[in-house]
Amino acid sequence: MLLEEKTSQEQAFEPLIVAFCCNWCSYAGADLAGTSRLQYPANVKIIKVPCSCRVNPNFVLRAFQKGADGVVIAGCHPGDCHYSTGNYFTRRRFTLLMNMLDFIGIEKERFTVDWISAAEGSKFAAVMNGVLEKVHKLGPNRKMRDKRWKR
Amino acid sequence: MQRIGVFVCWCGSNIAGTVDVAQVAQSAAAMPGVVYAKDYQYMCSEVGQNMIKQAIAEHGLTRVVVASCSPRMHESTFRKTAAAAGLNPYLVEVANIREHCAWIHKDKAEGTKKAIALTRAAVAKATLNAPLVAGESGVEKRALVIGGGIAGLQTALDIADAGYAVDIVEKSPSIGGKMAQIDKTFPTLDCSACILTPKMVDAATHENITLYTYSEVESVSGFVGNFEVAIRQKARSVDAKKCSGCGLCAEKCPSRKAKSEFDEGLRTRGAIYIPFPQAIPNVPVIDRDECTYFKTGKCGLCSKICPASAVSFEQADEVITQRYGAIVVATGFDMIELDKFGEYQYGQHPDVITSLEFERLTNAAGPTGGKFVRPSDHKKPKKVVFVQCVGSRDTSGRGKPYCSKICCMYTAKHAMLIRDKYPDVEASVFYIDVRTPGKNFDEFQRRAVEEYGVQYIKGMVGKIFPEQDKLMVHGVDALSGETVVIDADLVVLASATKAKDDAEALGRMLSISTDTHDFFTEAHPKLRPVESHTAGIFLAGACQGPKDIPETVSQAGAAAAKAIGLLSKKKLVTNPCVTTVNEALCSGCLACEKICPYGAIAAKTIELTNNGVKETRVVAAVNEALCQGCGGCTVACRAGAIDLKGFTNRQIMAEVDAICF
Amino acid sequence: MRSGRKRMKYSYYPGCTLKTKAQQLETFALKAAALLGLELEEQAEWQCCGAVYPLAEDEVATRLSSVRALAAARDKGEKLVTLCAACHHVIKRVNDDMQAKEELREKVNSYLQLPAPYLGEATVVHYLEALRDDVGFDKLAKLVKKPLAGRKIGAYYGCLLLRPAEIMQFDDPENPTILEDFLRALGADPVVYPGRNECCGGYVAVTDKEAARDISRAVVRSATGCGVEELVTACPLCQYNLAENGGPAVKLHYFTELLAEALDVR
Amino acid sequence: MIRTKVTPTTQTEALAEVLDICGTNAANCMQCGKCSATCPASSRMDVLPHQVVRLLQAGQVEKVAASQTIWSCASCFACSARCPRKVDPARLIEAVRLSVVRKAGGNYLKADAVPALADEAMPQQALVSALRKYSK
Repeated sequence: MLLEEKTSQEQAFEPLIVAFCCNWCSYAGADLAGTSRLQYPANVKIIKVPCSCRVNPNFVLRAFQKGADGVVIAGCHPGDCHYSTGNYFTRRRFTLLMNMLDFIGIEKERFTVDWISAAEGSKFAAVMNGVLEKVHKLGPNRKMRDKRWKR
Repeated sequence: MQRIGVFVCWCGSNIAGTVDVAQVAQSAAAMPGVVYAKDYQYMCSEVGQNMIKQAIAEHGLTRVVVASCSPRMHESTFRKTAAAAGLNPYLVEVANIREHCAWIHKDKAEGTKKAIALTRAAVAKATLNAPLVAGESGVEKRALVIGGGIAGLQTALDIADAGYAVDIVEKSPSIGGKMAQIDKTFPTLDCSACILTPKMVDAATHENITLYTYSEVESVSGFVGNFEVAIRQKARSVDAKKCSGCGLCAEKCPSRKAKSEFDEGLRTRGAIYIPFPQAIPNVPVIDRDECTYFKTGKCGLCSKICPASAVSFEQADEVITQRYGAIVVATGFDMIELDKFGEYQYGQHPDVITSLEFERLTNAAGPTGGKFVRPSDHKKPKKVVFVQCVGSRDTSGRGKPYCSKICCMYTAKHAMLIRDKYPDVEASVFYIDVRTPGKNFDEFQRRAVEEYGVQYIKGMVGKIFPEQDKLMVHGVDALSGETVVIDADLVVLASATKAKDDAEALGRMLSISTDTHDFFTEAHPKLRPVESHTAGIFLAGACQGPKDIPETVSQAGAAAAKAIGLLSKKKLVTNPCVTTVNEALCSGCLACEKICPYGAIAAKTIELTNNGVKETRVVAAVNEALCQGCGGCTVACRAGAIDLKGFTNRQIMAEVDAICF
Repeated sequence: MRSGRKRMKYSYYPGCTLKTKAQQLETFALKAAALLGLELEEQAEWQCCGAVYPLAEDEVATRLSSVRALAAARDKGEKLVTLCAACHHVIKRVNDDMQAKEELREKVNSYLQLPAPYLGEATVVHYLEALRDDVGFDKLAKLVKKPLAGRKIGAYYGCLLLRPAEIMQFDDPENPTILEDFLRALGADPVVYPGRNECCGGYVAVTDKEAARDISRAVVRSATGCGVEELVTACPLCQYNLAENGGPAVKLHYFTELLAEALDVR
Repeated sequence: MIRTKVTPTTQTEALAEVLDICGTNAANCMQCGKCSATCPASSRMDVLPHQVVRLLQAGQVEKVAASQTIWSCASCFACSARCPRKVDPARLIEAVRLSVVRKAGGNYLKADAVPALADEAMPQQALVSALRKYSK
């Protein structure tokens, strides 16, 4: 690829971030970010789940397969889970997934698990901006996207 | 193939301002399964809702997608709309294109693109939605009120008057709370005790009310309509059934070192004590940290002299478990510590006091018997300086960034009362802004200035320099631009209010959220001010944010009304988004059982016929009444046999696919 | 030195005034240090700290001498110890800048071209902090030979050691206790008075003597009002203002003078 | 004329310069006046610290630059330490002072005036400080 072409492609790189947000804290935090008119890039698209522990690692892998450049799971702060202990499961499960992603060559930085409460609209925006920044540095996710990837 | 209708809301200009709604509708029309797409100004309005109903009928829609505000806002609205048109309400999906899109992006092209993606995800999910039927659960006809101050008392009385049983759990030995400590109330100056004590008596004697004083909530489980609460009743070391409340023990107790909580430490109390004369119950309590008998095994005087032999050193804590349909949190507030404000000499000089101490100091039943004297030398002060906003509206980290709301009024009250009783005493008030919104509030504060001659000075006090028997108060009059010094005899600091120190822990126990200052968060700041985010748990009074008595009482009434509304229901509709087990796939490993926080999953033996042979097998079974729908078990299932209704694996995968389209 | 006692080594930054007008502050500090097991090695070729911390964000040059001193301490792997309150204030705040302000850090380092760039690694302590935290006031009290009993001594903190508290991390800025604890260790019964953390007038004394007089007299009045007869200071400029402009009502000492007196090394 | 009507604005170059120098701003101030109340040098100030902040909020840097206040501040940081709103009046005043002395002929204290002002006991710490604060 010509360097020129490459740079122009990089400039045009519009990462796609899929964010799984728990209904009680992080989805509400995202709502609060909206109500407070905090800006974060449109690349982030949110899927509502009842609890972060509903997120099956398969969903994350599916997103990467389908060409997502970054995936975020956001839940209530440890100790504040609406379902008492759901986010503890999330924490353990995704520590493992993180290792696995690393093992199969997906940069760990593409995948974030964070705790965002319903009162933390600004944290929501900050986390999303942070993820975007990291993914921008890494460039497009080329390793895992499969033939179903269309863009 | 589904017949899906997509309805794109403008939300006035809220969405239409940054999202090309017409284009969203147009794109939606081309999505698989969509047979109808329309945009409209206000989908949630009656016209909008009728539009949806009509489309369902006319186009034979089998699924409805509304692209609008957050589902937390109007999902239930649109579900009702669909139900009214004969569609199962759970066949409705909401794409959040306001909070998650229009409000956070400025670029219209980008916003439109994202709105289309979110709509596509909702359409994909809706395609796989299944009709769900909500179950039912009963309602325990009993309410728990946590906190026995004016907020809790009012709530409990209102609920009890409606005919429901109420338990009040109060941490301290007596009900009454902060209001019992206050001398007079603004803006009418009626005596606090005169209006509070009758309510305390009413609560104590009400046939539907049970008091648990000196008690704390220890654990909470269950859900709306069916909470199970363990209450720890701490050992009073006095048998309440035997005690006649004569007070002899408290009078004779030789230990006199403990500071009276009720009198804000301005006088001491015995190790066995009744917090204040009007306390309810009028039963003493032994402070075991102070009691000589508990510390050394000697003394025991109270036990010897008690005419009713009510003192019981052996008494132990008791844990009571009770079921409740509704819980009202009314735990109140505290004042901040002033140790970070050394420049005001609080704690360094006895004549610098807080406003709450001033209430006790001027109270006829207070430590000075109502005689207006200063703590250091018991002389009557000639000049009193009040400082407002000590720690309120303070972003420096020493105080609280919010306005404490009550200080402007009580300071005006204090200054006015002094000038009224002792016209020879000068009263000055340093303030940043006077904030007196409220019925007859501003008039009240102006009366302090105009009729009672209180000197109001706009400006803060920089530092107080004790000099001989005076407190030299160095301040500023920001309006005239003069620096000011007053040789005061007594300085009263209006310290900021704060949430109770244990509010966050209680919130965690109840699964209700607290804000950054540990005040409990209401479900909606405007439209659901007395509900918490957790169904069946309501908020009353200053535990939700600083407030005065009138506001607390009205909020208490509102919380009571909400609780009564809940208790009056025969049945509650449960969340149908619960997990379900595909028995054909289930291997009976019961990994799901172990992670369920609600104990909703149990083993079940089923009989089946395998090639004509009857055999039994163990599978997991979900108790739908207990399942709260977190979905944690679905991930634990190795066979993929357990799935969450409303958020099935296929539905979420479809959303992922649609977003990554 | 008696054997068995742990010796603590410090990189010592004296500052200009200690070599001229405030020699007592240094002399007695060094004498006492020798007895207390504090080894203060004076930095080679130290330069004036600039006396005032540059509040302007865009000033780089005025911070350089402090950074040189800090880097020297870092290179030796020792804590940098100061005696003069002004030097302490300037160096401690510049160190904080070097930790917290990336742009400034880059500018300073590209200007100084040190063998290893300075990134705020050094720890700056005042002599009093070394006494409190490294020696311990309990231990100091045991070494006192001539307790200062019966004297009405007040501690004067001034501004520079205390403020801004979040950076200086010296003591509670409104209710400090370190000097009083120090005096108590020396056997004195310190008098607490409200003016002890108020300004002496500082450099205003140069251009407006009247003003400096008003300001330092307020401090002295506050002290004498509470019965103080002697004041201890930790800053040559405070000492000057209180002595020259504050009036003759109190006797003034550097805190190290009383330290040496109590340890009987004066 | 004793006074003229002013138009409050934050869009002045002079204000931008001052805010640039100090890297802080005055918007947090709610005019409680605690800085003025606590300032030990206020007796010499024609414009009190809280008024300095207010004038800067309104973009009127010239009034502050022409005041005695900027020369009377002793940088004792009492104002900044006690401010409930994290405003830093000492820094704002320093910035205005610098905006004056950094200009040609802006020195308040000239080096050749020092011998006459110094006395026998005055430590050089005082002189260095004064020169740093009052001249460039």
